[in-house]
Amino acid sequence: MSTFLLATAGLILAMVALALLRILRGPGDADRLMAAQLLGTGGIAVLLLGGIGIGFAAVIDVGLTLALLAAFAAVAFVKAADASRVGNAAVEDDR
Amino acid sequence: MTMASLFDLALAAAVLALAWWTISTREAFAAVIDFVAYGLLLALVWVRLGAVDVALTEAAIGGGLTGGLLIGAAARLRATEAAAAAERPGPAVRLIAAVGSALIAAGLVAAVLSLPDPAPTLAPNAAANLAATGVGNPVTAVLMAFRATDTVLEKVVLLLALIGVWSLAADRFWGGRPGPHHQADPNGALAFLARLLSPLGIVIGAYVLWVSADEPGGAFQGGTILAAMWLLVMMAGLTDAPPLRRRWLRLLLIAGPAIFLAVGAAGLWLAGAFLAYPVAWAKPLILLIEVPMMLTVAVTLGLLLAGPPRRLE
Amino acid sequence: MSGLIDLFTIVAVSAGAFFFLAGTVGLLRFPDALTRLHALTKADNLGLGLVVLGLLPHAGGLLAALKLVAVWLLVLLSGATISQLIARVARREAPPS
Amino acid sequence: MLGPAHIFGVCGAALVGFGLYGLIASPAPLRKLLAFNLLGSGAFLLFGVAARRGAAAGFPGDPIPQALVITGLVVAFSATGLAVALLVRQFEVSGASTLRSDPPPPADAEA
Repeated sequence: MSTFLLATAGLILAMVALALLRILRGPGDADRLMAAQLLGTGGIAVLLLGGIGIGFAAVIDVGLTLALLAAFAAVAFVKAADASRVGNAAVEDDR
Repeated sequence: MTMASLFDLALAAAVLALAWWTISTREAFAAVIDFVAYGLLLALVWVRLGAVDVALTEAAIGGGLTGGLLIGAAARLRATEAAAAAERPGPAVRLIAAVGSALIAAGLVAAVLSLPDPAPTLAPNAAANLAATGVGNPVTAVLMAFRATDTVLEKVVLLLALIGVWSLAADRFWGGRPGPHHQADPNGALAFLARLLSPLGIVIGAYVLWVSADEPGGAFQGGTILAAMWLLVMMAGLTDAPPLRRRWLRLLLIAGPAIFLAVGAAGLWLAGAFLAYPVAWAKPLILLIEVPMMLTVAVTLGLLLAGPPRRLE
Repeated sequence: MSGLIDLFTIVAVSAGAFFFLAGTVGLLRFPDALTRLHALTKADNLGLGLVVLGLLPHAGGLLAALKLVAVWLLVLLSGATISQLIARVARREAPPS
Repeated sequence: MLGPAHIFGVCGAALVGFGLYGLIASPAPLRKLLAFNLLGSGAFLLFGVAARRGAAAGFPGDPIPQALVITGLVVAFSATGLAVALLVRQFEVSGASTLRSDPPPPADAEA
């Protein structure tokens, strides 16, 4: 089972790394933010698969931390992308 | 070649690719996103190296707070990037830099591959003295007991960095509020996320501190999560950064190191050495240090990211 | 019995990996930002969800299993909100005609 | 035997090389800061490899270098925070984001 979990982890890692090509191609900030978001989710999946695959149940706590901090980083990215386009750090959150 | 080795090779390749993209990407904004992705994968590497405590710290710092810190700067400096790129060193300098860096890396590779076998280790000593600390996680025991001096000094460094950041404020803003005042729709998506996520984050932060006695975790990691939640609530416009002259704020900032130092000084006459704990009291004392430390870390990190004061009330 | 559990894990985790594959393909191939965002959310919600589901029997206890589910719920919550914020950035960059 | 200690040891050494190159070759201080963080994480990885090889007494790694790395990460983050504040302040004061000692007057700056 450990072999299967590690193999799947490697597979997801490879696919997520491929998605990172999106960051390089752009064209807009939205695409870069999406790639970061996919990486956060995929990274957690790889972490859980790889950690539980080798018997470290403690990685679940790392997964919790990553989920929270990835959300924080993503919000900071969106805010920064807004700010740098509009040229004002405090952007109105229009809906 | 086992599946584990194949996975490690793939992981190392991904880490190196991200590191290279971080350096070579043209736009700083994209480079910062690359760097955050890199931090995420590095957390995975630490798990593979059997260091879940470090993985937790890397996930909190590399994956989250550093990204939040750098992306703000990248956004502010965006307009100057074209001018900065024009100052790129010529091909000759870059070639010399590449050759020199490659030589140093090659030297390190040679050093890593020729490490003595069996490797020197202090793990048996740590295991033998673990019982005296009352905690079950050896990394927590090292941080809070065996090498507690490092941990005190680390917190002082954190505080000094914050003072350094504050000292960059314009004179008229001294003691004012840091960062921009974020205005967001109080009924919008971001406010919704901040309202729902931050209480959960506080619970998880406290949990990460609590389990650190026997499992990977710690006051710093817990404090990082709390800081991220505080900043999230600020970015959602639900609360404003406090003016830096507030007494309670200053008190919180020094509470952690002050209590740590007080307990350390008490060790001089209770146990015969600075930062020594009487064996029966080791675990309660470590908790007494860690709980205020987590709050101090949270406030310090949050203000470090918020930056120098830039407005009065 | 353990064979059955392993089969369950293999099926669920493979299905999760498939959704990550779908998300990546969509991110690389779809023509505009909003459709790419649509593809991404599938990887977020279903990919990680199925991986977590498959790992539940191997987490080693009820508390660990609950924490695994909590990881997924946190990602669901933040993913849904952040997708909306990203969509707003996309609209600002390329306003719908 | 190709264990994680070997693979990530080489990886850490290469990261130090990458970071060093980026530190020299990038003109913008923000990029230098990123490169410096790469360099630091490479050095931390080398510590982690030493810790992994010191696995004994039932621990997956030697806890002393692991604790040192945690302390190192905190200090590296403090330094990064201070550096970012300095960078932003320099930009606010001079309008430039590079370290040239003879900044051209704003009128002559490249568009």
